[in-house]
Amino acid sequence: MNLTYSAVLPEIAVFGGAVLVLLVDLFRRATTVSEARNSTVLSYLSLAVVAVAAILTFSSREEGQQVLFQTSAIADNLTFAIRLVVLVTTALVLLIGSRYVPSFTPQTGEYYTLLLICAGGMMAMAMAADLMMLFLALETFSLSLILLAGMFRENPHSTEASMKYFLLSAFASAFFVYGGALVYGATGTINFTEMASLLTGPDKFQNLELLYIGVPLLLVGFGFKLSVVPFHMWTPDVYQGAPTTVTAFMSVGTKTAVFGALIRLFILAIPETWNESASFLMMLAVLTMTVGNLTALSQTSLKRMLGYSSIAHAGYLLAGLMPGTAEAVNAALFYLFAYAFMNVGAFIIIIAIEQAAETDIERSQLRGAGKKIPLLAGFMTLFLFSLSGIPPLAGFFGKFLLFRSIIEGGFVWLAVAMVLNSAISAYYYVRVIVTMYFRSDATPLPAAQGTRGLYLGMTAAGLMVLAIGVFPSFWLQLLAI
Amino acid sequence: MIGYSAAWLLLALPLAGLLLNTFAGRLYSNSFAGAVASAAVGASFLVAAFMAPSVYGHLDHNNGSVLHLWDWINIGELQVPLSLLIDPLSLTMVLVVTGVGFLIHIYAMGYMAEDSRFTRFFIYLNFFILAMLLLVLGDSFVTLFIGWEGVGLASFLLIGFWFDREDELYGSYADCGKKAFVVNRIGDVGLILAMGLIWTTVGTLSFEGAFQALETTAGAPVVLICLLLLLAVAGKSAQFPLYVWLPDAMAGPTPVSALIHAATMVTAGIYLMARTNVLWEMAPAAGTIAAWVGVGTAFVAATMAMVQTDLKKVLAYSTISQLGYMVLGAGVGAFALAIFHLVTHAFFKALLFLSAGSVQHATHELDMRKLGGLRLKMPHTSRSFLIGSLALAGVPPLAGFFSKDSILLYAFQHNILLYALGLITALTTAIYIFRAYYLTFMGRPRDPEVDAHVHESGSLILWPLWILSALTILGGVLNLPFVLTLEHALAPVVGELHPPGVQQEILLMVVSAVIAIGGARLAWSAYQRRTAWVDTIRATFKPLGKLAQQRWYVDELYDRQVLRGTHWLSHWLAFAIDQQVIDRIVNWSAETAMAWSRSLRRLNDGLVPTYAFSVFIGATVLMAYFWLAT
Amino acid sequence: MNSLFFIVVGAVALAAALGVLLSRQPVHSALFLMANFGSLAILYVTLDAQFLAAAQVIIYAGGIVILILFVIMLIGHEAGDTPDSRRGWIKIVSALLALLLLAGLSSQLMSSQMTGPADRGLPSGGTPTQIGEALFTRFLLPFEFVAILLLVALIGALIMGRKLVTVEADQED
Amino acid sequence: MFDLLTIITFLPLLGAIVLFVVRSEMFRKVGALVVSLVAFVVSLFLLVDWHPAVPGGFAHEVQFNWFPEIGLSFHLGVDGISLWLVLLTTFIMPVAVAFSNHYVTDRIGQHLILLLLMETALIGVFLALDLLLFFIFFEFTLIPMYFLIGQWGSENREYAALKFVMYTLLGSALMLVAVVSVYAQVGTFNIVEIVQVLPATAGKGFQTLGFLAFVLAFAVKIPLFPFHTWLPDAHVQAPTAGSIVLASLLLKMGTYGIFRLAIPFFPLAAAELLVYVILLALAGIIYGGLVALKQEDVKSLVAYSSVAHMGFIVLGLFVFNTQAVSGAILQMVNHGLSTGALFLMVGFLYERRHTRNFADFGGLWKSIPIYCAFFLIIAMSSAGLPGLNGFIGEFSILIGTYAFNPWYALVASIGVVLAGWYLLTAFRKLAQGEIVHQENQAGVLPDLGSQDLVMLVPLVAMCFLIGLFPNLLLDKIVPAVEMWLPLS
Amino acid sequence: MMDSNFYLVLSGLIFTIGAFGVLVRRNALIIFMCVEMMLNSVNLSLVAFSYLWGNVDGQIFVFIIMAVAAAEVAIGLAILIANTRHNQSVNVDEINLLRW
Repeated sequence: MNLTYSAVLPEIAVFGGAVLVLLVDLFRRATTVSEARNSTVLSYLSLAVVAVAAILTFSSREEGQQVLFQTSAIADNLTFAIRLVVLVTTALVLLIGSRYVPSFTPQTGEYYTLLLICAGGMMAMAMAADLMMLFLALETFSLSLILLAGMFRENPHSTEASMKYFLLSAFASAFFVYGGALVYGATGTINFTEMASLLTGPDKFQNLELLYIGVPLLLVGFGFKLSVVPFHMWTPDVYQGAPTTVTAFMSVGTKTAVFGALIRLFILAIPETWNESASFLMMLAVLTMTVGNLTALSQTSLKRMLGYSSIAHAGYLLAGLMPGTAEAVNAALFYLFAYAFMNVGAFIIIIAIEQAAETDIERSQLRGAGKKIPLLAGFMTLFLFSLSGIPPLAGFFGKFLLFRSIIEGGFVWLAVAMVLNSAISAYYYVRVIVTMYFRSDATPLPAAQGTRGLYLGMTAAGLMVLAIGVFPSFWLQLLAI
Repeated sequence: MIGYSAAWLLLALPLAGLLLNTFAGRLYSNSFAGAVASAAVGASFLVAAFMAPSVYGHLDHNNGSVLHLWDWINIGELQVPLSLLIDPLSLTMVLVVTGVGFLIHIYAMGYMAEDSRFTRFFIYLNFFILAMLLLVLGDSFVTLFIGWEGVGLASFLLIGFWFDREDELYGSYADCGKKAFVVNRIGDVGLILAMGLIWTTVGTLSFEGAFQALETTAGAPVVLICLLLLLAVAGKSAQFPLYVWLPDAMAGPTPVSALIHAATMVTAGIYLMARTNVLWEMAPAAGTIAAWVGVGTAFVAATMAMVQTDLKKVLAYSTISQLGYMVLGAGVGAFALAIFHLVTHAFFKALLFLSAGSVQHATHELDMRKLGGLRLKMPHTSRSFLIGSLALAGVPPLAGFFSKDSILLYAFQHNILLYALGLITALTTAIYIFRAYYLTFMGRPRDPEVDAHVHESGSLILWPLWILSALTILGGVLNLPFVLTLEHALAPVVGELHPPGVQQEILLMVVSAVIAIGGARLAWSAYQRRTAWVDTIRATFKPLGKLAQQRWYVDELYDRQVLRGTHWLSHWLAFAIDQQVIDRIVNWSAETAMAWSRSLRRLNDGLVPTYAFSVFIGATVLMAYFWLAT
Repeated sequence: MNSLFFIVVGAVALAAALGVLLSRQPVHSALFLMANFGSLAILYVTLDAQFLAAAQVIIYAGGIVILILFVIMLIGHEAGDTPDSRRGWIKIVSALLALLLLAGLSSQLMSSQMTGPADRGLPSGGTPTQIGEALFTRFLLPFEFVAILLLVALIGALIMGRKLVTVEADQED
Repeated sequence: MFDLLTIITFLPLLGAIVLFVVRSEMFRKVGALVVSLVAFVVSLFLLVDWHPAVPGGFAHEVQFNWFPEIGLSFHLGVDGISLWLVLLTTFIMPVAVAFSNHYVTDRIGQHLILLLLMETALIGVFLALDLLLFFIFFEFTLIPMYFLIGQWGSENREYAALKFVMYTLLGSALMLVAVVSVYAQVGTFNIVEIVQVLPATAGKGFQTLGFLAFVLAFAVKIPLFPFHTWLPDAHVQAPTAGSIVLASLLLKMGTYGIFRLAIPFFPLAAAELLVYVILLALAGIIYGGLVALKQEDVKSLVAYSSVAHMGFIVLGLFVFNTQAVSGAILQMVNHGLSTGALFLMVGFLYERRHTRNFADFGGLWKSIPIYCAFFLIIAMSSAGLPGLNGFIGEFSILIGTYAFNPWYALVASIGVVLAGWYLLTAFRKLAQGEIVHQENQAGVLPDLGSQDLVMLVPLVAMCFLIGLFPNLLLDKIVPAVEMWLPLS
Repeated sequence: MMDSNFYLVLSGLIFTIGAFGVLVRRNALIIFMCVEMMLNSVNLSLVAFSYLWGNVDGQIFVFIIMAVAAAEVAIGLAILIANTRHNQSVNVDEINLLRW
């Protein structure tokens, strides 16, 4: 029997690393050390783990596509891309957390462990080649996220976010797994490739009825994780309640992982169902971006605003995937990659300004940032412009690629909806900049508590936002499936 | 003997003076600046004078000589070189402009001596001369248009020269300038459109080219062209209905009124008509309209001049009315005579204005109700004014007589009604100008403290008066009946005239002479002797007088309808439409988005059941879709 | 006999489910839940899933429900829900939607004619051997993965359960 | 790589980066000025070696791939039309920089950096031969202008800045759709190729929609009536340098885009819809003129005059004959100079008196004659007085329009009258009349100093130069126009 | 042998009841139980399918789901407890600090 480990090595590395971190933390606890120091050490350790995983990821890419473990895992360029984005995000979040984490939990070890496991689960989403693995990966990272969201236990917001997230995601995954069951019932297999052959192959089977109640239920699960309207409502609450590093991590990681799985299952394995559902998902996509953007307009809390904006971005991505072509997929991957930097970047500034014992800041708290903390403000501006898709930053090319695939897919009105939305979205992004630069009055800005790691992460993200804009071609080729 | 190739000097000299005074003006004394300016103009007069023989000399080679300066605008078929046309017509104009201009420069040096912005005044004057010369020398409509607008700007600057002054007669002087400029621009629209039409029809804008082409192209819209030109003429030469700016233009210093608003600029329209005589001959209909406009203006203006109390205003309206004669002349095809009258008018009207100026200089008062009896203290001035008046009234053998009379002669040929109206106007003219003369110079002083410090003006002011008086008296020589020097000189440009029978001409001469003298006599008994029987005449003409008092309601019409209408409209657009409608719509759309946003965020009430509910809805709808779709 | 058996057990399962839904006391719901699980376990047996039946009884009935009961004792013991007038309409709408969902499901389920190797059932049944073999060969990776998941559960319980020590955020980096 | 065009484009950006790094105030001031001047000098080299392959063709061209996957290439080119707009940009920028150097004190460094960024973006727009590249530069101009208005603007700046950005973004949103659709149709972003291929291949419906999308985007930028309401706000609030750049350069992107893209891409639709566009343009001419008459704020008067003048340009562009179009192109430059100069004048006044209301002035001709003289000259050039630059453009537009349709010409020439009217009204209110406020007394209110004249005189000189020798520009513009006109 | 479609319908019924329960009940614990019930109904259909198709995949899936369910319970209950530290009730209608 075929047990090629090489292709799942990155995941293995991450999970192993997680356990390692846990143990290290354990031993360090024996000799009492300060939380801050401990956190710093562990964060560097986890960074090392991520680095190893990244190396393995690249090396596994060399070996090209392979199916292993009796077809329950698959490693190809898609897997690579998703892993890369997730790892990048993890690295950024690790960098910025070293000082921030101990400010909300004494259990830094557990935090880093869970973060790594979560990353592993996300990576596994793209690696999964059958429904079972998919479900497992999904649950792994969701449960870890739920826990991470609740780790700021003194803060009622945090626990509340965690609980809401838990109940709803359990609810949603019930639908998901039911869908999986029905698909299995329809095809008699849980393996994507076999499904594909069954759907297209010579002996086409007839149980479309079952398939077509299974697929929508699966989509409910995906939709929930991607916070597609109307499954989106949890998003702002959880984003606002969770510790900001966690929010940053989940805002990008979840999208990446779940979109990876979505692409794997619906676009690569069983595109028939995708085209079948396109005309409906399109409406959802438009609804999603519109609701997200419109609601974000009137938000005063930054994290909540970014939550709604991330809903909108999910809408763009979904819209971009409509054509179901390879270009569309590449566009989505490129976008996710860009999104990782600009979105996490935006959260970094929030972290820097956020005070202890709060999980959120109001826009008004940024008043005069342009004068008092020009560096942070400058980077924030960069990220926000990129998010609103001002050329020639990363965000612009991301949107543009999605956009082109949409139009070449022939969904012009969808494209129209998308551009109008991104124009509207500029309003709330730009308004933050207004607050930072054009409002010098009122409350004194809290001293930014930046660490070396934080500035490093911020600079890296900023440079990448520029680099992706200047050399888009390179990154697209790197990520293309 | 200078060839036409030196024509550029004509422009260069005033320009030099202008630049010198602008940039070096503050380095030397006022009087020197004045000298520079006058010298510049005088020099270009000399140049013109020297050119005269060669230009008037060989009249056979008819379509003058063109001096090409440089290519100006070349866009595809639109080729507009910047070049000068020197022919008898333009040279005549040049001589008048520079000649009279020079005299007035001299005069102004005395008149403006105390003014704080002395140098600036002469800069403007030079600028005006420059523009005016460009106007008359330009060989294409566009080149002419440069001068056309240039003189407009000059008149704006000079009318508003005392931009800080304000009185009940003129209101704010600056506004008078603005009014002049804007009204002129309305006329310019005609010229622009005419150019558009000409270019579209024949593809060239140079006079020669355009005329030849238009003559050859069948069914060319000549009438329309002429009417558009007539609009321009009405604007510049203060014809009905655009004459309203000229009376206000008197706000400017008197030399300005003399030079620009009597002698030269306002006659640009006449020049334009003469220049485009080819077109008018092709479009007699337009000519007739012009003639009627002219004579109508002449009459209306004359009646208004009748009732003015301000000396300069009398002269202003008289100028309008005289311009009306010229337009009449041009309208009936007697272009040469129009020009002739233009020249003589330049002489005697300048004379009149300068005399008035001399009065103002001495008394600082032009209200005839306060003046009177100046004859004794200002003999020279009053004498020259008298000469001017006689000329204006058309008393033989002064210049005015010949020119006006010959125009009437051709009007008679053309249409007896035109002639009649012209004659009445002539009578009126004689009356109002002598009214002015008597009230100002005869009788006894009405206002002691005005009378107190009256004194004769200085030589700088008087010399020009004398020279102009001479010209006024002798001006007729230019075109004596049956000699017709000027006519022949201009013939190659504006074409030969066909004089009527001799006896008819004699007859009409006598008539108008009688009319003129009669008018003067009437005025004498009306304003000097105040005999009773005049009152009966007054009574009969009371309604007309009232009408004239109200300026025939034209200004009122403008103020109430046009001006107020425009202001109301622009106010309405600016505040009602722009801010309340258009901008409101823009902001409204933003507010709507916000409103949506606020109501949408209410949906996220933070309750798990609600969220689960929406998830459930989604699931059901998805299922339903697939269920129905497949 | 089979169908009768199915109907009886199925009815019990349904009843239990309704019990969970309707009973006001959480404790009762928990007990109904246990009943529901049990009845399902029985149905597994009829579908050649002996091992799962056992697992069901052990994990769910034995583990999960007991855990839930503990927690109820700990926190959730106040009687049921506060009757909620605000979203009364939601109840009705959700009922309707639920019916729609059900209709959709069942109609599709009934209409789908199964073309597996026909109702043979598993040749050798879902015995522990069978399951075990499958688990350790074809489904090794998922099986390994479960371990991770359980680790997460462990840590989670640890984090969330443990008493709070106040954070001392010392400023060194 | 180191082509003349690339250098011209990126020199200011480079400068901006250097200035960003170096923190010294003094260095930044000098540096910015030097950079902008050098950029101007370098751009003059375009004039020096000007050998288009074909008359009216592109004299310089440079192209290398940027993002081949989406067909985006860094493709610049200059012909007789873009040449003058680029020169205008590099000519105006030093003035703006100099003004800020002299009068702006608050965070001058950032201010200058933004100006330089602006310059790069603008030059990019005028040089871009790649549709997407054009769009990128076009959008990028928003950022610097947004900060210029928002940070150095007057009391209501926040509102103005947001309005400006949102209005423009929404306007250009649909244009992006059109851009990509065009790419989907033709398979290239190369403007020249598109122009050759698209009109033939694209259907009527496609052309109409595409045309509308493009024109909407540009109409907002120009701004064409009734999309103009952001302009007065932006101008009134913007700092002087911002106003100058906005009026003399930013607005030109719209008209340039219409000429270079909208019309040649979709000739059918353009021919179909030009009536409506022209009607809007005419409406703008009259409307702008009338509304300008009633403004109490000098800046907003100039802003509305811009609406009217840009209406003229649009009118010229849509009258498809050489005269009108060339006139329009020339008029872009003229408007850039005159209106730029006007805003400069207003700036001088504002920096001296910190008010822009006509009510606070009057009689200035007594106290600051030099200022008033310049103001009058510039006003006249903007009112289209023959002998100054404004006339050439207006005249040829009017002539061309007349050939196209006399009635349009008639309406437009009413605009000429209005122009004279409101500009003289402005002059009347500022310079003439009695001095009513003590602050305006001679001695109290300083007249233009030498460093002011240094900024002002070049502009005025150019006004005269173009007015007297327009062929200097026209002999490059006309061939290019004749090259592009048949396309439309 | 019973027509296995009825197993599926039964699971569908239970699933729907569970879902309905989640929507209408306010006690977090009961909501949680309903979710568990939904999962179980899924298990039932999986077992039925695996019976139909005669392969063991379905049963393995069920096994996995059980494991997941166990994990969920552990975590979920822990979170519920942790949450009561801030507000004593488990009534989800009273837990909405985060909203709008």
